[in-house]
Amino acid sequence: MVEVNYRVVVQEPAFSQQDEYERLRTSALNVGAVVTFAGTVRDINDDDTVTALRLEHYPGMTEKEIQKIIAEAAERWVVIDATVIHRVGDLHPGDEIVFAGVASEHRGDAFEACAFIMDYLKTRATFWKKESTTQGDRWLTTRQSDVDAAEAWREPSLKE
Amino acid sequence: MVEVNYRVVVQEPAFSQQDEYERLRTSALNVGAVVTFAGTVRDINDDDTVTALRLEHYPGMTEKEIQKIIAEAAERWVVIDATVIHRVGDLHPGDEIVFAGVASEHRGDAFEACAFIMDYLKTRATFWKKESTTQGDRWLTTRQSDVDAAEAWREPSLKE
Amino acid sequence: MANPVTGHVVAELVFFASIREALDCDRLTLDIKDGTPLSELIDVLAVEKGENWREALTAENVRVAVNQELVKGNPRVNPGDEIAFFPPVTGG
Amino acid sequence: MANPVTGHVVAELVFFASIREALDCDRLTLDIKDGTPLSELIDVLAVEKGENWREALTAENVRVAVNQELVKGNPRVNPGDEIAFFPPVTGG
Repeated sequence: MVEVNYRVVVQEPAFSQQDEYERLRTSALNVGAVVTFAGTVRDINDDDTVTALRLEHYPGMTEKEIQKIIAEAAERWVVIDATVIHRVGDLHPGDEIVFAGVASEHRGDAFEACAFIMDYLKTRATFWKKESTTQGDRWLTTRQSDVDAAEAWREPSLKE
Repeated sequence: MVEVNYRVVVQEPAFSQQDEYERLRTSALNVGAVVTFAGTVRDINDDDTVTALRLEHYPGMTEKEIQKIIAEAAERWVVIDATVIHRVGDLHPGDEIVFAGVASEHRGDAFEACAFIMDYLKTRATFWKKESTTQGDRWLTTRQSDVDAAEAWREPSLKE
Repeated sequence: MANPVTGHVVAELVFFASIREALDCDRLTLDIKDGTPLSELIDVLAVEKGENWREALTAENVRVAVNQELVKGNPRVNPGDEIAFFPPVTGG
Repeated sequence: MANPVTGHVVAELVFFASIREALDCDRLTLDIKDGTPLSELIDVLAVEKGENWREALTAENVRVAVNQELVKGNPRVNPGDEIAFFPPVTGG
């Protein structure tokens, strides 16, 4: 196993982009690149107007799965430090749901590791979303595009 | 040409990650993903200890080239808004050099467009770095890995 | 985990999202023997709780985790195990 | 751009990074005729400034931009043009 610093948090409150970015940037002197991803609640999904979103998760298993994903990223790319923060509870359009960030020596590793972490998080981390729309409430189902995105990392990438 | 909002700045002062992120996140209601990249001055380059970096650019042409890169990204991916801030003048190890950020509806577009913008910026935007190291001063030369990274975007990507 | 009444070590079952809602249950404990096949555990639940439990827990796409690790097929489970049932994940 | 002495419209030449340092010059103006080939402009500089200018401006990897657009080969340039010489870029 490659040693990697990480920070994994599941929480109700919003996160601070600045604080998370600063932690990654100053994680080590050899950090040359920090890539961050933030996902927000969109106001439209499958053509319906979303009014609210409730997120639940499997406490304990979620954190372990995300740690595994980060460890796998660190096996494949140079990862100096990585952060994942995922919110749970009641959220609304415009709210931030998830933060993922990777500090690396070079940008290629930071971009790929961060995208990989998000793609795997989507298909492996034990979160579930229930959406309130003007058409009623519904549990979201897996998107084939998310399954495909995670699957694509198994193939040798053109960029490796 | 696809319409795209953008913010391109070349400046001496540091940028605020939080401000730039917030501008992208709140750019439109359909923003679902914000990817940011920040590059920092590393303390080691080609095995020598870097003590300072001086960055110069071609005022006018630089901004135009970056705008062209953003426009090209917006032709290839859904880009709601994009920001590039590049610092010039005297910088030191740990300092931030460059910020790039993309707001999109979905994460795939945001990741790819942001990585593309950085790869093209590296090989097309008119900046030049002079490094002070414990071995003396030197103008940096183009890295083959940067040329290759930009070149790779010409190939059909597995992820498209 | 011990049953508070009998003092036996029991299995703990947890249910999430649409499965939790369908069963109107987020957590229960069950007395099982060492090495009970998962299918037998579900048989017990179907008898005790109703056939709708079998339907909900054996539907296509139901994920099962034992002690917070995903499992496939019909693994044997033991007293003390935490056994989770949930639909495909939709976070991020 | 007009020559402040003659009043003629002139070409403006700009030099960056290692080329600027090698020539010890960041900017100069030059009287040229309409449609002057770039190579002829460099001949003039070599005569006026020295052969080291030809070497610096025709070295491998020197990039040339006319009015802030990269050009290749031996384009014709005109009075009023901004002509830039620089090494491969190294930003980011």
